[in-house]
Amino acid sequence: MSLLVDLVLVALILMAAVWTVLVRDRRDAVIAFIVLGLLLSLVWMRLYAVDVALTEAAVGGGATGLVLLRACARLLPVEAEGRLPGPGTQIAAGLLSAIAAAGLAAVVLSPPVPYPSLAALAAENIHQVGLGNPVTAVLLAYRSLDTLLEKVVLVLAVIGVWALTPDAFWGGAPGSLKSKHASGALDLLARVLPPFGIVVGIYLVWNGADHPGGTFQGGTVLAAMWLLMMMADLADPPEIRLKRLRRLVVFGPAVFIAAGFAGIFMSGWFLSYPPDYAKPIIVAVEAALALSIAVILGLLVAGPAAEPPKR
Amino acid sequence: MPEFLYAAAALVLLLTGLGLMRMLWGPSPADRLMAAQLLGTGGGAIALLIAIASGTMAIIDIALTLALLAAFAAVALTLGEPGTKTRAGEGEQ
Amino acid sequence: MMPAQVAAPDGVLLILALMLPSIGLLAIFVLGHSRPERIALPVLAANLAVALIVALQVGHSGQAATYRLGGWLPPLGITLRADGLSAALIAMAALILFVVAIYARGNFASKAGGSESRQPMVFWTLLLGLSTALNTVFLAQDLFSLFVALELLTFSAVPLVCLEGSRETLRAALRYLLFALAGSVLYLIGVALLYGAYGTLDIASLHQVTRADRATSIALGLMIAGLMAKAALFPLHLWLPPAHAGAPAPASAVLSALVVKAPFFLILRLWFDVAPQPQPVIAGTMLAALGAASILVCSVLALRQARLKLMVAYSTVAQVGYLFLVFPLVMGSEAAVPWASIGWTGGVLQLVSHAFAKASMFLAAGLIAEAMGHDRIDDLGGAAEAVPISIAAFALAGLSLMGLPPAGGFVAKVMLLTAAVVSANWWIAATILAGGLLAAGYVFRVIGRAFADPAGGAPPPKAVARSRELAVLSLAGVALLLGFLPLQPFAYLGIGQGGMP
Amino acid sequence: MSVVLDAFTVITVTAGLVFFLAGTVGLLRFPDALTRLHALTKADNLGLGLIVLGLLPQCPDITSALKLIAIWVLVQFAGASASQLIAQFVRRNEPGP
Amino acid sequence: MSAPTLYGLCAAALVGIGLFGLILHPTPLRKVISFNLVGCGAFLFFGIAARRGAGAGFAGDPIPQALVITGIVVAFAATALAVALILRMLEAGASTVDAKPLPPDDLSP
Repeated sequence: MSLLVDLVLVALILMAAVWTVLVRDRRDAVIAFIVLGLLLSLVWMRLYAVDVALTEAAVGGGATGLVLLRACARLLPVEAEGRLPGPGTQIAAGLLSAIAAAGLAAVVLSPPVPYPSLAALAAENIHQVGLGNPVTAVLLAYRSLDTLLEKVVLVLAVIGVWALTPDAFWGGAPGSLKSKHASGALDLLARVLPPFGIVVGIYLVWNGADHPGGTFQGGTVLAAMWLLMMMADLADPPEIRLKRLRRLVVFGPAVFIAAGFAGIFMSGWFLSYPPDYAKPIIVAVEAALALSIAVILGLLVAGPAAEPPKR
Repeated sequence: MPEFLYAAAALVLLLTGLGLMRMLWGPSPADRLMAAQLLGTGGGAIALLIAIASGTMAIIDIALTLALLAAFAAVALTLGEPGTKTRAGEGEQ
Repeated sequence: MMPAQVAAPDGVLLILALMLPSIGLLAIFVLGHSRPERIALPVLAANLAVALIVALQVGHSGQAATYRLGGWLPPLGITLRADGLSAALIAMAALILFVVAIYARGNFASKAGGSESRQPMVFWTLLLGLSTALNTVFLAQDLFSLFVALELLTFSAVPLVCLEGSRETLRAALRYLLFALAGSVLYLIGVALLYGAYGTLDIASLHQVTRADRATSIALGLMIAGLMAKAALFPLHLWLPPAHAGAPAPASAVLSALVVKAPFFLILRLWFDVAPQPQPVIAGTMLAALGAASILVCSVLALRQARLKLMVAYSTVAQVGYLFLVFPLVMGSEAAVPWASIGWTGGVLQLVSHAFAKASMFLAAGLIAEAMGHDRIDDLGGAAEAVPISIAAFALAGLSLMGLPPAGGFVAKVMLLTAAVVSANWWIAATILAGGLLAAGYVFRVIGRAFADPAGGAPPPKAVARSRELAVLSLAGVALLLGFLPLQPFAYLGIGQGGMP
Repeated sequence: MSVVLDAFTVITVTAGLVFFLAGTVGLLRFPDALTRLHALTKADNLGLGLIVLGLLPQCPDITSALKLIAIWVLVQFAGASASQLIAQFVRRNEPGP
Repeated sequence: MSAPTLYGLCAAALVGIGLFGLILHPTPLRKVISFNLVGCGAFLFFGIAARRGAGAGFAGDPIPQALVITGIVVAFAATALAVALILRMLEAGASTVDAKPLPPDDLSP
């Protein structure tokens, strides 16, 4: 019976994906992609990857969708939809993609037996980091270097987006996100939802140590609330020269790196945690990271500065 | 009981899917705006049904996130609306 | 799993190689300082010191230096490892980045007391970002960490391309980003399939267990295809010339010298350390054929460019093509292990000598353009008088590209040529020779114009700082010095290869 | 006791499903965007409400039950605001019905 | 057919559909969306590896799950950067953003 859910889900996903690629209108493609993101979060749930499902719901349904929709709103009057290539290219592209998909499908259909897994190894060691959620243990302990470098990627992405600021506007604020049409409903939503959202965000971060959830999921929800307030004109996008803002961006990565070096002195290795204090250290690092992620995601959506700094 | 809840989840999914198709094909942009809305409620219901059916309470948090962000997506969608002209090309202020 | 061993001091240096530039870029970002080069230069100097010490220690001990992050053993944890090749490459990258930084003070030094301005802040942070990225690419032993490293590279490199902000550079940057992202995602699919097949992403562990089956071939095929797009191998090279030519000179130098080498290095790792041996001959031949096409097509295109920087950029695609000749040459050699063959050594030497030569060439092109006010090759008359040292550096670096003695490129190309002849790959030998001739054509065209009389009515050339010219010359000098290496496989590059300690 | 609770769950969830069905039929059949919106919000929210109500007795702990109720409240509120926004959008973009 | 296999086939299809869009569409925004589709497929491959590797009391192997979370973050950052570039390019006055090859003289030094 539960396989029925899977079959329906796969059918819907394929429909949304085909729609995303084939629909003529750009904005319809984005909407179909958002729908796909929400459906995928249900897939992750069916795969019992709840942490990923939360991330996909927050990012796919929230952040990515907003970025793409903003782009559509600004592109529509300017850019033509572009002309598709001729039938020869289309057929060649179709063939190439079909071959790739067929090859991948063949791999899926012949899994190795027994299926390799690090689950046992992850379970054996989890007591050393004092966490209940194995995914958090991977992100913050076993493979913490990836997580740390990914935070550097995020800071570089902020710099990369800011790099697109016209010289005259450097230091100023990103363009307003506010909706062109004032609306009481939006205003109400942006006043009532954020308190809920902040509680949920903090809950997800806090809960992430032992249950599904974690920094990124919580941080994204927090970012969504900030963006909602910006869209309802209850908060202005901050000027990019602000020291306070930049400290918030760097805070999480800096705490993480500091914890890493502290590990060398406390237990011998960079990014190792002394077993007795592992959990509090990890939770502290996660909290700092969630704050930075919320700010970074908000800034990435807001984009480069669009007005000169105020004196 | 789990079997019943799974079946209910599949049915909600199917109905949501039908609704989605309607939205995507629907004649007006507003129909597409409703798609995210629909997935917020439908997706939330499916997540809750599966959470209880499979006994994985953590899945409730997914429903919570979906519910929270469904409204967000609706706002984002109205934000994504072209301010200067409609799809048909007539001017609008 | 308690930490199984005490951290060796050389291991900690590997951490510093990753963290120093990261800390530097965070510091510049958070301080909003008006003079970011004051943070970046010392950090890059320290980074150079770290890289050199690592390289010396590896040579001294004759063993690879390793570090297990958090004390976790693979396959659960991530290992950093500097074998002979990695150590040589991080030293190369650190040296080039440092010299480029000295040169770039002329482009991106900000005025004292002013507020932060865009170009210096972005340039210096991203230069440090590149340093982190390259060190991670060369040191990480985990296929997913390498994916993150590739993304670090992309996110640092793309905004450098459009630093100037003109429409054309923005377009070039966007195209670069799209190619890079497509490459990344193909690589990522391969990583997923390998994990599904073997349950580990650690290169040393994979080396032991990979089988020649369908999943492995498809995974490696996708990863290599993605990396080819990032390394601008023909016919996926279209993004490179406008991107590298549009960036400011110091950025172009780093992009051409170092950034395109990272994906090639990963292909090398996948080919020799991950893929089940022996490799199918057809795959190696295909890579080499694409490399040969890169050499011939892009050398001809370089000859036809009107702009100096575009010419140098096309030359990059051609010179990267040489690297891909390695695969059939190693298969055809009789050496017991790849790194004992002259084909492999020649390829690595080509990588290093091209890095120095091309960095020098792009920086020289930048100075020439600054002095003359343009970079139209046909109107370069008088450049030899205006910026003699830069023209000399350009010529010396050109020797390396042509493969003439005594340049490093000469030794590299002779080794590749010998390997081609020994393994009876005559078409490869012919391509190497033809590529050399074409390179001579485009380099001499520039030198010839530079010594011509200045065109009447041209504005007088501007002066450029002597220190910057010397920086350019020093890089060309290193490329030249590499030419005095003996024509044989080096034991140093073999340290720690093939899963040995 | 448990049989009674199970029966309650089956009945309420089934009623919820009927509302979802009604909503979907409305979406498919109603002639214009505003009426479709009406079908969507009313039916779905009632449907979700009934499903939440039906699932409450099955919750193993009080926290989950509270979360379920919170989700329902959230969807009520967010759905109402969102449909306001969509209705305003419809009014701006389409000549009145 | 087991659920992971079904979703694995779905992932393969997503990659195929996304690649098709990546090659087909001339405009960069559509290419970015297609890139995200391929990315979703790639993540799903990790997902089935996780589910098939369930064991030791976990419903899934946690390592691939963590990798996906990192991957989603990076893909989002890439999307944001690409979109910012596209918008900036329009502001800089490009009438079209089709990825046509540049004429050689289009670049100033």
